Amino acid sequence: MSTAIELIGITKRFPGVIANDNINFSVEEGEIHAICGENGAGKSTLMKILYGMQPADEGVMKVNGVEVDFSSPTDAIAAGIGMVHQHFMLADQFSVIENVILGSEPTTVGGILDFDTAKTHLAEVGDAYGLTIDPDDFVSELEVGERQRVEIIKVLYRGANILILDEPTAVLVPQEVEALFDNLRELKAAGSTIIFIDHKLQEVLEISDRITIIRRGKSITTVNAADVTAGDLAELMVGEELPSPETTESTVTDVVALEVQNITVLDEYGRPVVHDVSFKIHQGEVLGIAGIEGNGQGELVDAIVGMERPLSGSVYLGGLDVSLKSVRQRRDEGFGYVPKDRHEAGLLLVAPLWENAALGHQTKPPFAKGWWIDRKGSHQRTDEIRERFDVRSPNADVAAHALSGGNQQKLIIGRELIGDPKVIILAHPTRGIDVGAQAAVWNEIRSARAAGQASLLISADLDELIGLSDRIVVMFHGKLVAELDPAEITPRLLGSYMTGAALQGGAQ
Amino acid sequence: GGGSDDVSTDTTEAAADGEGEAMEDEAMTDEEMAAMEDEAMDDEAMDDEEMAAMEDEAMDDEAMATGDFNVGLTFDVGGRGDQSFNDSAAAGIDLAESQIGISSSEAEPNADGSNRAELLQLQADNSPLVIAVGFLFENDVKTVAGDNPDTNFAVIDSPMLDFDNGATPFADNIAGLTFAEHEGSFLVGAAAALKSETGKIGFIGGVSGFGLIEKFEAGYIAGAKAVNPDIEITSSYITEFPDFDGFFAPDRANEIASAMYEGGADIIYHAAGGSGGGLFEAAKSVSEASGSKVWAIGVDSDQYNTADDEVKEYILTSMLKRVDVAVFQIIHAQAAGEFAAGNTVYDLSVDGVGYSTTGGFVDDIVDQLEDFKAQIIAGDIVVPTEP
Amino acid sequence: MNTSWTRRLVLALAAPVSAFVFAFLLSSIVLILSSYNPIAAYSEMINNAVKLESIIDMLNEATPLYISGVAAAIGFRMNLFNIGVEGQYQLAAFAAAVIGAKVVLPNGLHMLFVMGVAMIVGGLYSGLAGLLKVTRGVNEVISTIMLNSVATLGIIAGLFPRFLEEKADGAVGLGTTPLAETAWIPNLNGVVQIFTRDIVKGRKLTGILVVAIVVGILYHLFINRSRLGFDVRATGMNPLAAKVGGVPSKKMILLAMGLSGVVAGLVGLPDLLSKSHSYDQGFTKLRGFAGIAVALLGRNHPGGMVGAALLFAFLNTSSGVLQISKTASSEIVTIMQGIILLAAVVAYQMVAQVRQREEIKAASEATGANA
Amino acid sequence: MSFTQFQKLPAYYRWPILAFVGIVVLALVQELTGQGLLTSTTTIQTALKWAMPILIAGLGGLLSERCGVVNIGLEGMMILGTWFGAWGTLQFGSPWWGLFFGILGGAMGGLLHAIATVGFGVDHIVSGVAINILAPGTARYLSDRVFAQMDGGSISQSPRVESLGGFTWPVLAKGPDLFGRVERLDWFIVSDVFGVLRGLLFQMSYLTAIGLALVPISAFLLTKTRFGLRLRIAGENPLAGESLGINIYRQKFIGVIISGGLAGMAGSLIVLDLAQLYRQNQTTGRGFIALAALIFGNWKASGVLAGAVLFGYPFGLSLRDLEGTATRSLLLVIAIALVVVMVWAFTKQNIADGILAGTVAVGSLLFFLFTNTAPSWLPGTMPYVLVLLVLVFASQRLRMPAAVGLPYRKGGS
Ligand SMILES: Nc1ncnc2c1ncn2[C@@H]1O[C@H](COP(=O)(O)OP(=O)(O)OP(=O)(O)O)[C@@H](O)[C@H]1O
Ligand SMILES: Nc1ncnc2c1ncn2[C@@H]1O[C@H](COP(=O)(O)OP(=O)(O)OP(=O)(O)O)[C@@H](O)[C@H]1O
Ligand SMILES: [Mg+2]
Ligand SMILES: [Mg+2]
Repeated sequence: MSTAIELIGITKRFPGVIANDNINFSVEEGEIHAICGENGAGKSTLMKILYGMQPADEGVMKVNGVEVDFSSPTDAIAAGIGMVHQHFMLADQFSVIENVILGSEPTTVGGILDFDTAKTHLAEVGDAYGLTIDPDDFVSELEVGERQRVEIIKVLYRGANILILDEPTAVLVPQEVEALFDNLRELKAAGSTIIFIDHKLQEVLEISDRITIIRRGKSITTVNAADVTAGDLAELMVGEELPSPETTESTVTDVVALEVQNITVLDEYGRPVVHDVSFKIHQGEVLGIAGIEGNGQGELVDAIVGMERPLSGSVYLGGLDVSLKSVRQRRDEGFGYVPKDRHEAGLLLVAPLWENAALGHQTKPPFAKGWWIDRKGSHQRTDEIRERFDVRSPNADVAAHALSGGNQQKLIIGRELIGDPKVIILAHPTRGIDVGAQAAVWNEIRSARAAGQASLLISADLDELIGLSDRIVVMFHGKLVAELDPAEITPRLLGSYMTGAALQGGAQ
Repeated sequence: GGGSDDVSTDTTEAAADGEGEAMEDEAMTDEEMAAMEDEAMDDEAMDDEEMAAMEDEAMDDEAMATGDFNVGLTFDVGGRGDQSFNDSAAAGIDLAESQIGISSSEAEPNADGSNRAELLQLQADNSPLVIAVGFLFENDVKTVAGDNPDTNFAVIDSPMLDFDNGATPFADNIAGLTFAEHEGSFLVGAAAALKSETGKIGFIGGVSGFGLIEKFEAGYIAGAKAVNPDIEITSSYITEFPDFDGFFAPDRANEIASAMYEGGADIIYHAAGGSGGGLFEAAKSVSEASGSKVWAIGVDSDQYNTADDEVKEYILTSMLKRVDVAVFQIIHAQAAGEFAAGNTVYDLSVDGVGYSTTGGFVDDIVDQLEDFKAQIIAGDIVVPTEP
Repeated sequence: MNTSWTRRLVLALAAPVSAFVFAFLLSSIVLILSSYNPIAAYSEMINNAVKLESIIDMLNEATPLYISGVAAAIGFRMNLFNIGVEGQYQLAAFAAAVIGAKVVLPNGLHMLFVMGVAMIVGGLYSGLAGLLKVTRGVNEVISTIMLNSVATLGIIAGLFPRFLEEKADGAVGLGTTPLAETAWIPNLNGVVQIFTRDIVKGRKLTGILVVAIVVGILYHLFINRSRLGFDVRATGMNPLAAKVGGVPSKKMILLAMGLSGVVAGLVGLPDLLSKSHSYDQGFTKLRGFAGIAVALLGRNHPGGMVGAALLFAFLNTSSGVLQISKTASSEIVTIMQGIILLAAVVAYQMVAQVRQREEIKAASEATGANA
Repeated sequence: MSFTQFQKLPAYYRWPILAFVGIVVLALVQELTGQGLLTSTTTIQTALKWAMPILIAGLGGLLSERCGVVNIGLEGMMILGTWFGAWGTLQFGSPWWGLFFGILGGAMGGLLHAIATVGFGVDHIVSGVAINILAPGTARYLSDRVFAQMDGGSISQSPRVESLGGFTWPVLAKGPDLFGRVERLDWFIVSDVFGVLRGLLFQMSYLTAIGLALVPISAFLLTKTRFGLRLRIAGENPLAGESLGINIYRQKFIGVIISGGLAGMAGSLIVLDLAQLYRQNQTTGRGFIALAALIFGNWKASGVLAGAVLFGYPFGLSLRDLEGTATRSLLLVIAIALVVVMVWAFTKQNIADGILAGTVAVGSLLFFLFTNTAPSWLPGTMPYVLVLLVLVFASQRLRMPAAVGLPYRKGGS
């Protein structure tokens, strides 16, 4: 076995950060090599350098023993390297085939696209690796798993034999992860080399041959997957033990904090995306909602917080019917809400922290005085949040975009929790943040629960869901299809409910 | 004659008639008027020889006043360079520079028209005489003149009289220079009717709704009907006040003219400033396409002289509006220390309006036109000012 | 602390100053190419600008530009591109002139009434674009462009003939019946004369300047200090996050468009209250578009737009003196405005990048220090 | 065929069908009101002529927005096109040179826009506004330097320039004149359709031919070529393009420069085809209208054509309509169209739309019934009202390129 990739002394500096600090890293031909590290450790940066998307400041790269100098992904592609990025790199309004051929388009005379050749080649690639997809579908119509498949096909279509996958499982359910891993094994069997980034250590151990740990921009070590446990990896990553989302004793009371009755929401074509959903959450209780994304959780949350008006159904907050109230009124009545995407829906990235802290509370003291914004009060409260929730930032006047993802998330959690809401809705509260920040967020959720708040938790991280929830309901095709006890369920089983494979009281 | 004075050695018809509205002070000899008439209004079209000839003539004339003061010529937005009305005013200044010896400064407001008053004031700071080209200056001149009693102001196309107060001048230092466009238009209307073979003629106005262009239309219609009561006249305006684009839209004029020609009109008169070029183009292309010649009639200056060679042969005549004469005369009056407030009407009787004969296309009907002219001057024909 | 304060000042000034220098150099080249003497031209501009009378002209010119800038900025703060200030203010002024001439009211009250009508009409017309956006999803850029033409070519052109002042025979010139003197705004010459000499040559500092100052202060308080302004800004920065934070986005669109139009309604008032006192042939146009430039150059900042309006006014008033003194042609002024605007926005962008980099650096240092 | 089926048809079927329906309605109204301008050859020619600058500038906007850059500077680039179009013709003696330089002049405006927005990351609208301020000043300055020195030119206009001219399609519109024959048969609708078609082919100016050809060409370019695919990714998801080795900056630069070139072409068309001279302020806001046509056309070439015709038709008609009766009868056309919209909305259970359409239809009908000729302000206003109306009923269906107007930096966010 020879060395497919060898990175020697790679250094990459960003303003104020050394993303990669003299990293050495090598991958053997035909292996699946995982890279682990907390958020911002520099994994993606290293891969982007390898893929020619960013130039390294220092260091040498060798591919198959030959020194290379990539100035754009085109060079990397030519060297047989392909990359599937952390975030999907697909154009929604393009068809699958257009997305796939982009950048290496077969053409006839005069640059006219040769779709026939492209489709033939696509079919060959698909057959070879068991990846099938309709080339004429628009990406906007595809499910998450299918999009992932398009991303991989994109790479294979270019004949890459070295594949980089940056957190490919973040958005997949266990069954989809299984399917992906099957594909990866097949690729490996066919001789491909795979570099694989993942935060979920169990998955890493399952699929990879070797694992490289990166911490704060430095490569710490490379280990054989067979030789280590998840705990070992976590320790290597952060220098401390793996935090777990486990909740201790129950704090559930019998006072209903949130009651949702018969909510039905229609999509733009008039089909129900949320279908007659009802549940209650008690004070001191965490209700987890499991479900593959796109099964109506988002719309359900929107209806509960008042972002969209449902077709029918009611929402009671502490016994008060808030069904006809606005988002603001509902917040004032005691809703807190952590949206699933902090950049998209959580923050004013260009605004200072204190304004971000005020968002959602701008009608009340200490953020407001009458009709006016209370700048002093806002600053004080923001400093309080920074202190209590460990939001690492120089002051309250720095813009939110300057913070790392984890700190941004802590700011949002702090903003929502500090007002002691009666009910807090948490959508993917730890998505894409590192282990340390994750533990901090979990702690806050637990202490809110202990203080008697009711929480609605939506998460794709099934460990988190099982660990934090007092009760789990499964949402499938807009309906609640099962109610489960987290004490008795495994992520695997939960996954089969989510895909509709299992039924309550079920066969499996 | 009521208007003879020590400056001019001769009296014009207007002075002889002693019409109340007519020019009060005569500053120009007949010869000069005649000489200028033959000239292009645009200095570019006036070749050096002619220029020299005119200068010589002026030198011979001991009565010509001289002065070395500055005249502030103020155009309106986008006015300068229209090869028509505005350039005619510039031609008057040029003539005054060479003959009277004045200097001049030109200015044009910003695109939003916000600084008309400020410009007038700046001009007044440097010049004892400020000429504003266009009635849009009316209100601003009233104000600025009040603040500058030592500077004289003249506004072209506005009488600058207080009609609520017995049509007296607004102030001693404000003069209006207006034109009997309807009378000149009458003559070209008559020419059109005389020349038309189809019995259909057209009129294109630049901007309707502020009264001025309607004067052209009214005279044109009256002139045509005087020749042929059954003549069909189609009128169209490019835009409506307060949208002044109609004066700057040769493309639209071209289209409207084509529609008129295709509807059977064979002669079209325009009073649309810078849009007129479109009419000439239409005349050319329709003539070429249909094989039978159609005509255009120009306005303000003798457009045969300023138009491109390609389209000259389609310009039957032009209605002359002697802004150059008016400008020259007011400067002359100023030089002679005879600036008089109030309105001066440049009408047919003083050749302040008229028609051009360049190209020779109307030579055969000049007698009839001159006959109409005489009747108008005599008051036998009263030309309406509203269509 | 002190050094960071000076640093911030330098950063704040870097963009406008470098843009100005750049524009200055480029304009000089243009002037030289057209065989004018740039030094003569600039000194003519400066000499003119330091005269009291010219300063009055400049302030009179800057006043409506500033108001127009604020009108545009209110929309910009919410990422609403209100190109319709042009049509809104013309329509508002027309309506105010017509209605204002028909009422009899005591001194002062009459003036406020005219202002009120203008603000309401401007607000309603702009609000229409907001309503179309909220209820029908019509892009406000397009709807306001369309509404501009509808207002000027349709509504005003259609109604104008009906409201013309009756004039004696022979009088030319068109306008609505002038407003009674009770509606005129007093000029500020008296105030200026307290500080300097008498103002001569009939210059009158428009009282609308006070309105503009009030508009500027209210704009600052509204946008930067009020809860509602926070909602507007939040929606502008991230509509979804604002909505999650309880800001009703549709209402905000209506509010911002409406307020933008209300302020736009004031743009035409100098003509009505202190110049011709009617909507007439010489009514000043294009200030809506100029306001967009002022807002962009002034970065929607209440103080920045003061500078931008003054700069544009300075250039506008210079065009006259350049022409009359024959030191340069007037186009140089428009060219300079364009270059300054373009250079300024490029410079702002570059400074913003520097600033952002520094902020990130500071943030990651904080992280490191605490970790 | 149901409406959804109809919507699924490719553009080259959909638009002709719609156009046919439109002609039928026009023909009907023509019969009803008893005047012949609505579908006459000359009206169609005029409409087409007036649609052309909007169409070509709109296609310019299309190329720019498809690569992610909002181009509100189209107006300024058109102005540069008018100036350079005239100058090129005068300087080199041929209107084809004028066209060349007009395109080049507009492209320089595009380059400036690209440098500011793509190179420096300046907000697209800001840069566009600046260009719109800069261009007229530059054109006037250049006129003073150049045209004012020429015979017949001045600071605000150029001497006359030669037209590009045109040609008549043989056989169909000339010689045997097949279409003309059918038109003269005066068969209801059939003759109208052929009148319209002949209008298209008779004395078609070269620029009109080029402009019309540009529609399928740009559609083809965008959807069927490598160049188009790469251009579009810059407007949809530039990071995705970058990750596949596509130089997004290059795509954007090319797109915006071509956009400027097309705007310049549109400007020189005004000079070379419509006016035959350069005149200050000649574009009269057509760049903005082109932008409206682009949005109206849902960022598709065929849609831009539809939008341009929507503007060009009533405008051209009003110029041809010396009595003002034809423009008035357009009110009836609008009423009929709105009734169709109303019926459609009600069948879709869209009560609000239905009531709105019905109300406006009744208003339009009343207006029609209580006037004899169009009031003079109507023709000038009609195109704008029409576009507003269409957007009121169609805006929800529009979809702009996903990344248009967003700043792009290499290496991502
Ligand atoms: N394009 C960029 N320009 C400047 N700074 C950047 C850029 N991308 C990331 N950063 C910086 O990176 C840090 C964010 O780090 P990190 O990668 O840990 O976040 P993250 O957890 O990946 O966040 P997210 O989940 O939102 O992507 C911040 O300091 C941020 O300012
Ligand atoms: N474009 C950029 N500009 C400035 N800083 C950046 C940029 N991209 C990354 N960084 C910095 O580099 C560091 C490494 O980022 P990188 O995205 O490689 O982390 P990562 O290990 O992939 O994190 P994650 O697990 O969140 O994906 C970040 O902390 C961030 O501060
Ligand atoms: Mg990251
Ligand atoms: Mg990463």
